[in-house]
Amino acid sequence: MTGVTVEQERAAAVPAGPGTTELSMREAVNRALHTVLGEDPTTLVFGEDVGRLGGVFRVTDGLQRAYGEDRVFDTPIAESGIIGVAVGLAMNGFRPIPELQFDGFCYPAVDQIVSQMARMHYRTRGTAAMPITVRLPSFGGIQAPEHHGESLEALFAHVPGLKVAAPSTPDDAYHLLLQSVRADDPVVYMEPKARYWERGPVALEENRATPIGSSRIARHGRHATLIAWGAMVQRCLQVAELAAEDGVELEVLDLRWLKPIDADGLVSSVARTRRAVVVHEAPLTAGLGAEVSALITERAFRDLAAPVQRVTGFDVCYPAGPSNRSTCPRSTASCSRCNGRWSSDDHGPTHLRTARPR
Amino acid sequence: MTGVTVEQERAAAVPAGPGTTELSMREAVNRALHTVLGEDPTTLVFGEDVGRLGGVFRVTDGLQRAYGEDRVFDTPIAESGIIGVAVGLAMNGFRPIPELQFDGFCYPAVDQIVSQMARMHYRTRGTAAMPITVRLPSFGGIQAPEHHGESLEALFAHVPGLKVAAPSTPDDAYHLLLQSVRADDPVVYMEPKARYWERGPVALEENRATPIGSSRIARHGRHATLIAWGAMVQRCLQVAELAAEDGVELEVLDLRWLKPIDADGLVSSVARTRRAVVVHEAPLTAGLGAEVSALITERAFRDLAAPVQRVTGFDVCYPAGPSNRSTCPRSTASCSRCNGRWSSDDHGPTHLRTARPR
Amino acid sequence: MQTNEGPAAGAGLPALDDLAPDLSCAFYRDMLTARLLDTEAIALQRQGVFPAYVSLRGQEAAQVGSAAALDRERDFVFPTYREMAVALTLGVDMVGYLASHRALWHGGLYDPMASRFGAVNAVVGGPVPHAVGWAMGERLAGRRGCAISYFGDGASSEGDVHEAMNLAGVFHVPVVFFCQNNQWALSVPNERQIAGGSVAARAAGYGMPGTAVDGNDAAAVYRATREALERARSGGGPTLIEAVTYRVEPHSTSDDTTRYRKAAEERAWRERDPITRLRAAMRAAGHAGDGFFERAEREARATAEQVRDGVSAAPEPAGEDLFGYVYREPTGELARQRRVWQEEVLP
Amino acid sequence: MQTNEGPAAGAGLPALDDLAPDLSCAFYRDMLTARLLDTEAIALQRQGVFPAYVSLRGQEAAQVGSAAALDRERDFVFPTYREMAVALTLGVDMVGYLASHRALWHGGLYDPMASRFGAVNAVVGGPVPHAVGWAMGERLAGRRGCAISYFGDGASSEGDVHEAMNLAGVFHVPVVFFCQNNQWALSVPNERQIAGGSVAARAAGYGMPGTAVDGNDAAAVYRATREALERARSGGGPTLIEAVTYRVEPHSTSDDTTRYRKAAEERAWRERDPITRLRAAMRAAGHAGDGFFERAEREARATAEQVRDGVSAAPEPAGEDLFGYVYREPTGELARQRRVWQEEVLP
Ligand SMILES: Cc1ncc(C[n+]2csc(CCOP(=O)(O)OP(=O)(O)O)c2C)c(N)n1
Ligand SMILES: Cc1ncc(C[n+]2csc(CCOP(=O)(O)OP(=O)(O)O)c2C)c(N)n1
Ligand SMILES: [Mg+2]
Ligand SMILES: [Mg+2]
Repeated sequence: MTGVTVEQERAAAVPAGPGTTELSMREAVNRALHTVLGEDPTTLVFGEDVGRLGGVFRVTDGLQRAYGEDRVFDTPIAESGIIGVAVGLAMNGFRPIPELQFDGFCYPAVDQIVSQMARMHYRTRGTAAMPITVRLPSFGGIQAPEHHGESLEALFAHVPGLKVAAPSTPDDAYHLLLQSVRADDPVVYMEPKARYWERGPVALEENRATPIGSSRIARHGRHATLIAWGAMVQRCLQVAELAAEDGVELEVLDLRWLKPIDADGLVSSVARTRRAVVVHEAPLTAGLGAEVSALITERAFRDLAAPVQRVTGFDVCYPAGPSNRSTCPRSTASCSRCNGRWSSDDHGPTHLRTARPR
Repeated sequence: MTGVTVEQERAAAVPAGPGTTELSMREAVNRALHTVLGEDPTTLVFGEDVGRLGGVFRVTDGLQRAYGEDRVFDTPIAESGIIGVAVGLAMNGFRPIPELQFDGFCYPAVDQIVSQMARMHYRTRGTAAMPITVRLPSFGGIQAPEHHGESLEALFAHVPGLKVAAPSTPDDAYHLLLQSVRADDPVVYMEPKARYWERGPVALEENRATPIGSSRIARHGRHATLIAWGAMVQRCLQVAELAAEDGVELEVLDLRWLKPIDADGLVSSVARTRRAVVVHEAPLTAGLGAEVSALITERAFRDLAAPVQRVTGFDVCYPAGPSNRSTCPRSTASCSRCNGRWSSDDHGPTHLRTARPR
Repeated sequence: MQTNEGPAAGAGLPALDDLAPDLSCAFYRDMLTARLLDTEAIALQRQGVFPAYVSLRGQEAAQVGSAAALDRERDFVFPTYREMAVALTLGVDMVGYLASHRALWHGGLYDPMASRFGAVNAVVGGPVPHAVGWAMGERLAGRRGCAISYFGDGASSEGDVHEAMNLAGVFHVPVVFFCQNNQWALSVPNERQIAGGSVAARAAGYGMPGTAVDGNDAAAVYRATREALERARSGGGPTLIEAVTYRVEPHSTSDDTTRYRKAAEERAWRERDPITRLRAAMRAAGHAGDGFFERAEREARATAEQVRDGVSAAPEPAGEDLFGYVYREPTGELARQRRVWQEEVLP
Repeated sequence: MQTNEGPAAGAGLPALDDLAPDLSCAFYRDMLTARLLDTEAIALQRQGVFPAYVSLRGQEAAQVGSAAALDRERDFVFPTYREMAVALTLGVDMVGYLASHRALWHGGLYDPMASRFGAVNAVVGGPVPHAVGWAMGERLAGRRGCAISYFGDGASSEGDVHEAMNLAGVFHVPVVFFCQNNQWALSVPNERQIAGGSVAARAAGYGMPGTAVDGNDAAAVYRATREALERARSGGGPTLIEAVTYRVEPHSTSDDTTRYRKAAEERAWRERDPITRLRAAMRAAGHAGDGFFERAEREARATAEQVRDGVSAAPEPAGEDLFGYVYREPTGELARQRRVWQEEVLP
């Protein structure tokens, strides 16, 4: 590994300094929940084990004590019911922030998410707002049991009526969650579990003006654009660091809003770099990488010096621990087609390996 | 409209003649169910209203009478339970063919489909086979109430462990269903409701050798490839017919297997035509068209004279009747970018309009 | 298998003793109006104005009796697709309601929030947890409204209904679960739908009162609902009511009942018609006479015809609405798609 | 809110009167082996061999007592993730079972079909309808096996459990729903989980027998399960058993109970330990003496150590298995991806 530390890299995105506070991502989410619970009495936090326990990841720690059992409460184990209740609460003027405990346990709630939450505003011709933010600890990389490492962004991004966010830094975790809760549309807010413990500066006081649907250039470069979200952004930054040693300057675009997607941001980056690689943990086939690839190809075909590559999880069921360590997507070959050949030495806990020049 | 009739066009795919029988698609599906129930005593047909009523589309008509209430039966309204029961039956040596009544009502079963049916073979290291075929009347175009016009192929195609079929002709409906039921893996079998009543020749006796995952060239052409499945194949054939009057020869590729996708078939068609348009009813964003586009771009980039275009439903909730008639995807502009400009005059019941040269 | 132990629907005359004549007259007017409107709607389907229609015929007492017990200012109804008489009783704009059946807009063209009658919802079981959430909100806000969720015997098999009832019990919220057991879920009868034979019997398992009531007796339904609402309003938590009635018409205009049930069964139930029974009881109790019934008939007919003409003539919503209501805060991508639609599809 | 009306778990000594001493000895051996293996597993987690572990400590009687009633040749178990003592009693290869906790393979490395003990399943409520389907199949095939579904108090809130029970009732199939109510679902106690307070009370709503049993009394659990299985086997349909017990350990090794429950509660339940109680009852009934208990301890310890060493040393499955088990009939695309993996990831 190079000497690049996690902190240094994130610092590049949001400079530490006066006005920022060093927080882990789960602390940042917790602070954002404090902020919205404090500013808006119609906000409610509920889900499995979010109250007394403070959530299995302690993301909701202390909220029940601060805002009471009426506004922060545990529910029975009923994911469909949890979202159904959120829909009813929204119809009665509340701004619910339900948590589904893990990505893999949101499947029982898909009907309520797709057929009810996402469409109620439409069905009622705009009379019933659905300002619901579904918090969903997401993605892999924590060596957990089955169903605790799913990447569901493609499912949600396909659904009219939903918006989907997936932050990669504590600072974005904080500000994107504020935006999501304050928005009057339903948002599926996917928190990369593998990044919960990583720290970085957060501009708590700032009122971020970036609109919903904006991407972020996490690193500037000119030879190719790596496009990622969630935990994969950090991986891409590591890849870019290694590539830089080899004289290859990779741009890293943190998509962060998976619906709507920042098409302009993608196109303007690719117009400069002429090559793009989209990286995600979800299986390859019909993953969101396909959308990113198709979008770039449609809008920037003449700019592309090479086809957009996808570096993704394999089309397999998310594996158990040790096997997980040995399943990594096609980082090397795919990147190499754009950027010269690397080999890899890091079988890290997350899906995408760090690549190293050879 | 040109004088091309539905029958003539389909006849081009499977020639009528000795050894074929003229059937509607729903009759073809019914015949296939008769065949598998007759040949394999472990097959079972069940779901909501499939027994005594014979299904809301009469697709299962007569099966209960012929094979008894033990093998063809009605269930309570419990989609998750229906698939859960199918999983248990498969673990006890059966070959279940559950029906979910409509596309939009499969959402409550998504957890059982994704977390159980698709993974049980994997979870049990191959000891429990899941030879389940989930029949799902699918797609739009029948001016039905809400949730009766959903196109869910992108969701299913993303799931490791599933296979997904969507026939476009009675002949394929028959043979793909036989293949699906006889296969030892779970298949989501999407029947295009809008085509249920259309007739065509079916080679009932033939033992189709085409493997799971093969596509079909529905019409040969050399200026561009239109890629579609389900009811959109017919629309594309109509478009091709009109384009032909204009001297443009469009190839129409019926994907028919949406997982696995026939990448080789796509690449070899596009290698000839150098242009591709993928057409589907589902919303644009993160639809299966993105996968088809990305796949072609990755594997045939140097062959492409233009970016792969997507002609799809808009990113809106599937509309009610009359509005439905006026919502049509971007057929004109998209096709025109590859193939010269057409206008359209047919606000037909299905999502994609027929285009007409001007 | 157990059978339903509730009162056999349709036996004897409704008991009106404790009911003010005003109330029975109101029931009658709404039930008759719903009946005539239902008949008009079936005709509109035959004429091709509606692509399809689901009749509530035979269920007027269950719907009007329960809806009449609601507080229109405070309560909120979560319907399915067959609650036309509930909508009518609540004063919902009926042209807007029937617009859903003309396929002008899936949820209907009335204002569900102002009407306190949710949008038409086609997912069997799906809206039941919404009622629980709404009721939780009501309690949190310190208001005194109740939610009522209408669902069918078939819907009772869905997981969502169980989750909703358990949640309502755990949070002890003011919600009434109102099951119209019309004996059939499309082609499937109660025996193959409801293990144990009684939906009302499920209530005990959630620690809530459950009651089966003659769903063809408007007064009995009214009393049971009023009692449940009073309990809910005073902090007594949820109640499950099973109104035993019958779907005398096919499931929808596309359905064919000869495939799955006997004409004799339908006939027998048509004879226990809730409107006929209410009229007889009103006469017997001296609540009303010929004059009232004739006037009611005239007025109901006028309303039905007016609504029929209104819904037939209602303009189609603007095509732009397809794009306008997906989000409250529009996205650039959808604006782009709207432009494509305007340029390519609209002309 | 109602409270659980079943027998308070853990009071008095198990009654062994109608039990052959062989049987109580078998219970004891399995319970003790499970306990020692559980202790080894917790240690393995502390040592970093297991990434996490879920203890069944305190639930040995519920698991061994019910599993002992099963016919190993004919019945089939649908477990969740906490049924280690059921697996043991059924003779499942315990190294293969614990391999799941070492994260070698999610479902475990034993053969679930041959063991008649389904793969470890982490979806709360998800496997319950599988038991119903399996039991339907058994009846259709004219065989006489029964399915048993294990699930927790928390799982009882899931829609799938309701759908499964209703389906089982409607189809009248040979299945036993066995709820281990260990009072906690992670951090949530029964009062906030189970409306009405009793899972067993739900049975009546489905027209099936429901019984709450002292889950810390192996003999009582055995009797209740045997009775349910006999009824099911002779065509009497499903039964719901609620074994009232207690999860004395944290939910998993990553959990911290001090955040949500009192140490005194845990202590009180540790004192009602099912193994201690069984031993005392066996002594009192003269079923066994020091010699047996010492031998049982020795043997259990030997087994536990052997399994511990086995699972610690078990080889990782081949990486290729990631691709090999997705389908029974492989796809070209996955073969391609496997090649990519071999070339790029494996080295
Ligand atoms: C979740 C779901 N599954 C299936 C359907 C299809 N469907 C529409 S109505 C119906 C029967 C409903 O029966 P019931 O709940 O008794 O209501 P009723 O029609 O008798 O009023 C079915 C199966 C649906 N609308 N929603
Ligand atoms: C569908 C689903 N939702 C949530 C979870 C997360 N989860 C794992 S165990 C658990 C508590 C389960 O409690 P209970 O059913 O009582 O079983 P116990 O752990 O007490 O044995 C939860 C919420 C899950 N595994 N599955
Ligand atoms: Mg019904
Ligand atoms: Mg528990």
